[in-house]
Amino acid sequence: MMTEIRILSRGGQGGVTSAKLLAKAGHIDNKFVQAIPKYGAERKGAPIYADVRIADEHVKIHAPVITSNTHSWIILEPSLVETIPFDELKPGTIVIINSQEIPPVLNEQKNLKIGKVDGATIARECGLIKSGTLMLSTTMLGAWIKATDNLVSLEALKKATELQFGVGSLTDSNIRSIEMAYEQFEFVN
Amino acid sequence: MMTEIRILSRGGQGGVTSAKLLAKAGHIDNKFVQAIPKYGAERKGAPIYADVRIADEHVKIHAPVITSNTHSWIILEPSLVETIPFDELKPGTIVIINSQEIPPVLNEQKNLKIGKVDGATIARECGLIKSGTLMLSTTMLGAWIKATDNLVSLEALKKATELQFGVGSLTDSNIRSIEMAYEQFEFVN
Amino acid sequence: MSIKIPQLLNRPDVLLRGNFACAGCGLSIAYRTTISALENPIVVIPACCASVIQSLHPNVTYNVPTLNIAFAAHASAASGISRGKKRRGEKVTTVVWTGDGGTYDIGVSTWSGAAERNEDILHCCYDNGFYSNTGAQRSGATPRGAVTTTTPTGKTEKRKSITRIMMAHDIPYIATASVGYPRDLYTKVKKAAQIEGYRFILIDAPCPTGWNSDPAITRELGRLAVQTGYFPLFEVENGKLTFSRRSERVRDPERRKPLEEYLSKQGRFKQMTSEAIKALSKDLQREWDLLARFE
Amino acid sequence: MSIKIPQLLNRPDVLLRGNFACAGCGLSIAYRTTISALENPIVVIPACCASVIQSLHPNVTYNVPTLNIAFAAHASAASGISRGKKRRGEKVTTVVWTGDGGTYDIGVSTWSGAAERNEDILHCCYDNGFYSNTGAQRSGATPRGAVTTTTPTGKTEKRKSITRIMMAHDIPYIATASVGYPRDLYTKVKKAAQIEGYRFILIDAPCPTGWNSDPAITRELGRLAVQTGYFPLFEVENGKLTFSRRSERVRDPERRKPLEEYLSKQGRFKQMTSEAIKALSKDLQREWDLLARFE
Amino acid sequence: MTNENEMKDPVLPLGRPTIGSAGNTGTWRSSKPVFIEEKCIKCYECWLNCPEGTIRVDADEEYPYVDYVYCKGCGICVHVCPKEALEMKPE
Amino acid sequence: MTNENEMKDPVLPLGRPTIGSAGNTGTWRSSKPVFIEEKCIKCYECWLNCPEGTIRVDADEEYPYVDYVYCKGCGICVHVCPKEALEMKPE
Amino acid sequence: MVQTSEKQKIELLTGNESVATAVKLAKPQVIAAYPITPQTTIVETLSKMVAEGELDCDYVNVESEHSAMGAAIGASLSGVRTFTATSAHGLLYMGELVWWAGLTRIPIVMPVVNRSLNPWNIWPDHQDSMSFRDAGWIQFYAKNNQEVLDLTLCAFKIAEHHKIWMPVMVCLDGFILSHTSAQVSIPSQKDVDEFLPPFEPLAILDPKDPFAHGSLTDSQGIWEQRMSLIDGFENSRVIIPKIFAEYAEKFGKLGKNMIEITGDINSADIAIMALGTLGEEAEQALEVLNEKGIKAVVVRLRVFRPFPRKELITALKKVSKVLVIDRAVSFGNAGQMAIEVQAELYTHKIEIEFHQIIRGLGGMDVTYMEIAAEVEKIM
Amino acid sequence: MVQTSEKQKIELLTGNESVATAVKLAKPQVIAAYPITPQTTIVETLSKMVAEGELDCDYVNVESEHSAMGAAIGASLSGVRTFTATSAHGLLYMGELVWWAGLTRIPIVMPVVNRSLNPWNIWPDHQDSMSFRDAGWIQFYAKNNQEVLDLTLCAFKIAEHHKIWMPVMVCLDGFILSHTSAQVSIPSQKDVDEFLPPFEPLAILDPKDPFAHGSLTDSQGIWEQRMSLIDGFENSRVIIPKIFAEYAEKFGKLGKNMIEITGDINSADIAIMALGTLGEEAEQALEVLNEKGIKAVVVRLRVFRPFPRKELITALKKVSKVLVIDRAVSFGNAGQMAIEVQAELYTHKIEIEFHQIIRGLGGMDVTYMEIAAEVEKIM
Ligand SMILES: Cc1ncc(C[n+]2csc(CCOP(=O)(O)OP(=O)(O)O)c2C)c(N)n1
Ligand SMILES: Cc1ncc(C[n+]2csc(CCOP(=O)(O)OP(=O)(O)O)c2C)c(N)n1
Ligand code: SF4
Ligand code: SF4
Ligand code: SF4
Ligand code: SF4
Ligand code: SF4
Ligand code: SF4
Ligand SMILES: [Mg+2]
Ligand SMILES: [Mg+2]
Repeated sequence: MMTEIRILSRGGQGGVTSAKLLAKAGHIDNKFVQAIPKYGAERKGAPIYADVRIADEHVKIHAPVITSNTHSWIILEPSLVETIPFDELKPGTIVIINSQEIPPVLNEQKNLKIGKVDGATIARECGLIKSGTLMLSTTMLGAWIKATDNLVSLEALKKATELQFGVGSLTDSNIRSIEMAYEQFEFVN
Repeated sequence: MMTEIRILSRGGQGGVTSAKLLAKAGHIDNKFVQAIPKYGAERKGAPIYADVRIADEHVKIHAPVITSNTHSWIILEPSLVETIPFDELKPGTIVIINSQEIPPVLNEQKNLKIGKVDGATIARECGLIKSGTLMLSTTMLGAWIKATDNLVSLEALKKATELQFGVGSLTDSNIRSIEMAYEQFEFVN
Repeated sequence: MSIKIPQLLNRPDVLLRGNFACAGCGLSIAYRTTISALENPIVVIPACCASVIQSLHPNVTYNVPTLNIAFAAHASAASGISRGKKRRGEKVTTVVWTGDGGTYDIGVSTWSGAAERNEDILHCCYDNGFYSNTGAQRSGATPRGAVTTTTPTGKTEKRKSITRIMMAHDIPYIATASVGYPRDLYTKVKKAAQIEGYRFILIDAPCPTGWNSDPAITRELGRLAVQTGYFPLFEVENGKLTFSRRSERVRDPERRKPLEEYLSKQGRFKQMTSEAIKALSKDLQREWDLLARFE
Repeated sequence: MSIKIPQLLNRPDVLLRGNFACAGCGLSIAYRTTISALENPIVVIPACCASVIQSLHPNVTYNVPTLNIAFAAHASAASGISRGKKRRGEKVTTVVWTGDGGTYDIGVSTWSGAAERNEDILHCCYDNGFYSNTGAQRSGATPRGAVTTTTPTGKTEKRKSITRIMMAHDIPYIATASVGYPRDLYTKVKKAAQIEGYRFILIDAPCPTGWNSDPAITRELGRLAVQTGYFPLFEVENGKLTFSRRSERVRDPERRKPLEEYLSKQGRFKQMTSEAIKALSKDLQREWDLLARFE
Repeated sequence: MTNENEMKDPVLPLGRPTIGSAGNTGTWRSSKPVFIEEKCIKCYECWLNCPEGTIRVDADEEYPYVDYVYCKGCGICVHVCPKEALEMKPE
Repeated sequence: MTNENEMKDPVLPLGRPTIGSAGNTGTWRSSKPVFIEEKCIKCYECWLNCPEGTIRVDADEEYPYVDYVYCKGCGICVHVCPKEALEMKPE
Repeated sequence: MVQTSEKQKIELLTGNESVATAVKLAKPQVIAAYPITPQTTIVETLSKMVAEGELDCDYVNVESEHSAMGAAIGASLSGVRTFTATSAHGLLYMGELVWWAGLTRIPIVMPVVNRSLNPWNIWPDHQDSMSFRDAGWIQFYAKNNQEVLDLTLCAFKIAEHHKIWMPVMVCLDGFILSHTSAQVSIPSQKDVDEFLPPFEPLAILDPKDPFAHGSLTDSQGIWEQRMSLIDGFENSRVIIPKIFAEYAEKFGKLGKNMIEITGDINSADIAIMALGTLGEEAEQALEVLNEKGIKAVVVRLRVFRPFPRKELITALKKVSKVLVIDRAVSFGNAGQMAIEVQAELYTHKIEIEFHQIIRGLGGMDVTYMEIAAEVEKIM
Repeated sequence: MVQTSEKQKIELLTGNESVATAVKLAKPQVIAAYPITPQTTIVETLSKMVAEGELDCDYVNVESEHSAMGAAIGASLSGVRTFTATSAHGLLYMGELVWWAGLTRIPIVMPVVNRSLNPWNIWPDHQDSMSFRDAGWIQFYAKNNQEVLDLTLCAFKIAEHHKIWMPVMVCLDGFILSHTSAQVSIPSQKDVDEFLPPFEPLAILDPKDPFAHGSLTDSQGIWEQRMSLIDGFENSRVIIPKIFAEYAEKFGKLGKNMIEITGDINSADIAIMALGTLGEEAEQALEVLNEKGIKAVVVRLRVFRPFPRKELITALKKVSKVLVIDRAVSFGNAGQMAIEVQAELYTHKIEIEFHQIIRGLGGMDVTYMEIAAEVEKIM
């Protein structure tokens, strides 16, 4: 079994870290994992994506995930929802968005499982701001775990977060945001 | 028919020019020619050699002359006679030396045709001195033409000399030295 | 000669909008100001952020002829262009546009050779004090004490004095300028354009991404660098140095803003101890003193 | 500190006799004098006559550990050696031994980088003002007006001021010396050896073959260069320049021997018109004036 | 294929100047500069200092405006305006 | 050959210091420096300036002499001797 | 499920972190490197390790790659273990010294994080390292991050083996490996210390025993050195598998051979050949092909220099078709691997159906599905 | 007897003088070069021509080869005919830009005076140019001074052909050709002007019509350019022989094909393959072999890039044995030409007895007698 996840964000928001954290959580859960940031030449602020693979066996694939195979999408930056190739997604694909409202284009996708969480507010509440930019790397993963019915464990994600940020208040804030997002996430269809 | 000639000298004495001049003379005589300076990393003053091929057809060989094939040797610097691999020379090979006396090692070579000319004195008389060094490039060729019974013509050599040094006193001096050497050369055996 | 904005408003943009630069990028300001000042520029760009912000083939955001070239080949490629265009009888300004890495480090031989031959080239170096394109590694331009990804505990050597090194090449024109003062930059470029031979302009160009500074204060950082004496502005014409007005004004260290005001606004200086700041101050003052010898 | 010959007589030769150098080679004198002054030298040699005079593998005439390396890699290779030997706890003097081509031209980046890092290296450049090894082509060190095989009608650009360029790198020690005065050279090398960091010594080294001069007057040419003001001798310690006695003496142009006396003894200057000589004189005086600013 | 005319032409590495080569970089923004005409004195300082060229001025003597399609929202224009005629607003 | 001991060792590019690596360079000479003991004051200026190291001195306080096997006959020693204790003679 | 052993810990590492981890375990004393995407994080990670005292080593912040390799050569000859790393134009810019190190036998270990050449492009293909296949360097191509670590550690031991004494290039696909995190099992320092003893120089610049290295050499001398280099490669054909095997035994990870065969070659109809990650991607393609009833195997050259002739022929003899996928081109001829495999097949008169394609230039994605489709096409 | 014609004059020229003479006739407007033995006399001769006004051209006295090629690229894109020349380490030092010129299609003509690589050695072998056989350059190897001149002149026309538009390397053996004088027939300026019209740029840096050359390019863009380069080489396979033929018709010297066959291939038992002067030396060996009753031919690749596949196969089909003599090695595998010839034979399933040897490295002399002896050995 292999789960392929794509994370959409802007350079600087934490999408790449998010992918790493999710992979690390999978690793802690004794899964085989890959975190693949797709590097472009873009600079801070440009849209980027990162892929995660979580599998029961060693992953031999190195190409980026094939959109028609994806299991779920995590959207840190709501405007990027426009860039999803909805036609290619298989029915039941999960799409999680950081937003208070579901954007119209998502509402149209009847075959997909759409969910939302107000990650921005959560991150802000938890103080996850660096030079004016919200750090969303952990928050949205909390939502994803809820959405996927603990495809990796919350415990593992918290552990991964601690490994990433070290013991201290930063980790605490992140963990709080994970928990809040886990609580607040909801599917809308 | 191909004639292979090797010229021994010290860097700075004119051995390389000598080879070029001889080839040029052959060229003027409508022969096919090659002049091959063997470049080492040595500096001014070190022993060097240069080869000439004169042939009736286009020369396809690019390797240096093979000593066992040589037709004649021209020795600008008498002490270099020691470096000749006499064992390898075929009988009748001509060896011409710039010297008043035939050095003992040459005298022993009964199978070779040995000749001498006092090129140094001739060059000096003709004023062929540059920064204290005698320029022997033309002189010894005069002797060689005599020794080989005009294997290339004296005329051609003079023409080549003129092409090399331009019209003027330098050419005149060189031509004089050619003529003198042609006159004075003698086989000793 | 002073910049009149209305004259410029209707010039076509040299750097088109919708490019890859980070928000608040100092290099972009430097490029726009410099290249707009030139008639018929042909720009040579080695590897650096400037080779990235032009965006992806087959579209580019530079609106002037541009030759992208290997990192260490800027001034030589420009030599070829400058010679070729003269041969063709076309009047152009051949510009080398490099980062500090290309000028202070890997490309020293190429420009030093071109300077010795006094090629007809305007060499502009936008200086952000490290390799921003590859993720903030140290360069020869990195000041003592600054943190980069290859000097994680702060650089232990002083910043190379590229302007004095240039001066020792006896080229006809050298200037420093800053995105803090685009008018001054523009004026200096205009002046340089009138001169023949190898000319050099060093442009302080804050990099909010790598310096970890607020993009909105790019101009302010440029100004603070001058006002604190961190980055002196001057011109050297045929060997004679003249401090520009804004630097002349802070020649007396007493009249400078405190260096900390500049440093504290940038992540790369965050970890500096007061001792480290003192060492940096000393480097800076020494540079002022050495420059003053050329007045 | 002055050279005492008897002390040296019984030192092993550093350059063994029976080598490939031309008779009367200035480089050989420079090398012998310099390397004899050092304890445990390890010498890095890029492409140049010095890489040829050592003769043919498997025999060499350098009697000290020598690394031959690519033309533009001298100071970097030396950086590696110097670091490695420190790691191993071995005390050596890592020497870069280059011609002017390696220092003024192709290798500027490599030494400029090493100087910026202040690597513990003694960089010696024997300067014959062109590429003697490949048959007398122009280099950055070729003086204006000199004929080389790539400037058949005389070089049109001035000689690069490598010492001022070095000075702008703010390294701890710089000196010029000449095979005309081996004792002075020796003394400077000894002093340099005591200092840590990047040190540079430029050595005027006549090349009878390429200059088309009498091999016997190699020392005399070295002296004339100093006495005519063509090649000023000085030291720069931590930025402060001191003219050496013999040059201090001819600081006043009036007290110099006529430049022609030096030029006329060399084929490479034979074709110079009096105008060309004047232009060269002007270059030289300008260099004196600029150097004097660092006193 | 021995007919030279039928042969393919070389594809050279030539990029042509194009606005928006990097896409609509306005989407990179999280807040945007908003212009307050009343306060503006047409000094064009904002124009001069905008890294992007997204402060537009149609002609001399006219008010500047922002090209929101590409403005990255750096805030420099706001910062440099002497009259507070620009202010940042969240998207 | 799978036995490592039987494998050939690398031939490294190492040259060993050897007098006369370029051959007997004395043969390059067309004239030679000759020493006149009476005039010599043992200042060793000749030794200091000889490019070749062919002015030899066996010990302090002894007279210098020429190693003719390698002396290239440049004439520098003659030129630098303050006492004309050396002179060039044709070979 | 992820296997763990007592001795080794498994961590999530990018390919570049795998390199840095291996280097730290190998304890070089001098590192000289210059940043270039996508090698950069190797440089940065090592800088940090050195700055934080985790790695007791001089890090030389050179001003270019030419100088990086220059410093590496100097350091190695000063008698210490030496490391550098580069990519694409960095490799080209140090090219002169890459040859210098190769032809004069300097045992440096250098990962090349594969990236396409100009015009500027930062994404992976093999044009960079392939263009140095002549230069006297041993070349490894890693298929995943584990192999990156394993091969880097082995590289030191192989480079420094006294019967080899050559530089080694460890090639890893840029981004695909360098920036992708995956699980890597990391041996303990103690075990590595056993596996890789301290640097023992064959020649060292030493004032007490002077020599000149690389001095002017006549034709005969060059001939001898070149023939010795050929011998050295012959030696390496024997020693490399031995060291791989020793490593495999100790750490249970790396395959023992210079080539890796995945699938049952005895029953296979076709062999797929590809380097680096394309090799592992091809392994995945086998599953697709299997479903379609196509019996394929992957024959991956883990070692490209020395070109593993014997192993290759032993394998290819058993199939009737081969598809070679090159990620680089020898312009004016064909893919480099395809050319060399054909030449080898010719030497051994092995007649099989030969197919070659070029894929993935400039970072074009190559998926296992595409590989499977290519195979299908020719079945 | 030496043939002369009215239009051409025959002079005694060294290989380097042949280059310079051809360049003078081709009238480039910018030359940028850096001296290195044995290329030096090209540089010197051209400097002199420029200084004396014989050649109306800018000579850029760059400070290194990296800059020589940098300046050449800039000059070419400024819209003028451009020339440089180098050798050995000079070629390596400019390597990054050699690739730049190759992959971005800059029509520069560059003789490489073949010389061995390090440790220092100034004598000829083909290691230098061979190591750039991948780099997107057309490569010629000249057998004698006449061919040096002929190929150099053709190189300009070929490089600048709008369906090719690529740089061309003309390789000539150091010293053996570069410093050896032999007769060369020189076409008149008028004829050359007809043969080679003025430079007509396909793309020119022009403020009136701006573009960015070589900007950052995504995978797709790189893929297209690489495929186009492959097409360009395909085009050149057709165009090169046409231009050779045109030249031959005009000047009656150069052979018309990318390969030259000497001897009667229809009756031959063995083909000898060698590049450059070794090829002509092998021609001489034919006489020796003939005396011994051995029917041999020389199959010489005058053009190595594009690799002349069709011509090669047409020729080798007719013999039962081939001996390939390489003057360079792809260390860790074999001689480069041998590898490529084998690959080609494999592609076309041509079974002949294949022999390969490496000779002449570091300037080792190779005589026709030695070549003949090698052939005898395998007959
Ligand atoms: C030969 C070579 N080495 C390294 C690189 C990688 N590289 C690209 S840009 C760059 C740094 C440029 O620094 P700088 O010139 O200061 O410009 P900035 O990135 O700061 O804009 C580096 C190291 C390269 N492209 N080529
Ligand atoms: C990359 C490279 N380019 C060119 C050369 C050829 N070359 C060898 S030595 C030399 C000139 C050296 O000049 P300099 O440093 O002044 O030393 P000198 O020959 O005068 O002793 C040149 C051009 C080379 N070996 N390597
Ligand atoms: S990294 Fe710095 S210099 Fe580069 S584009 Fe971003 S802000 Fe500008
Ligand atoms: S050419 Fe000049 S520097 Fe070189 S060895 Fe001869 S005299 Fe010395
Ligand atoms: S800077 Fe402010 S006042 Fe000046 S033009 Fe812009 S908006 Fe108006
Ligand atoms: S916010 Fe920045 S990009 Fe936008 S208009 Fe203002 S200065 Fe320009
Ligand atoms: S220089 Fe003259 S006096 Fe002095 S030691 Fe030599 S020979 Fe004697
Ligand atoms: S002639 Fe020259 S080489 Fe001979 S001893 Fe005197 S100085 Fe030395
Ligand atoms: Mg920078
Ligand atoms: Mg020199």
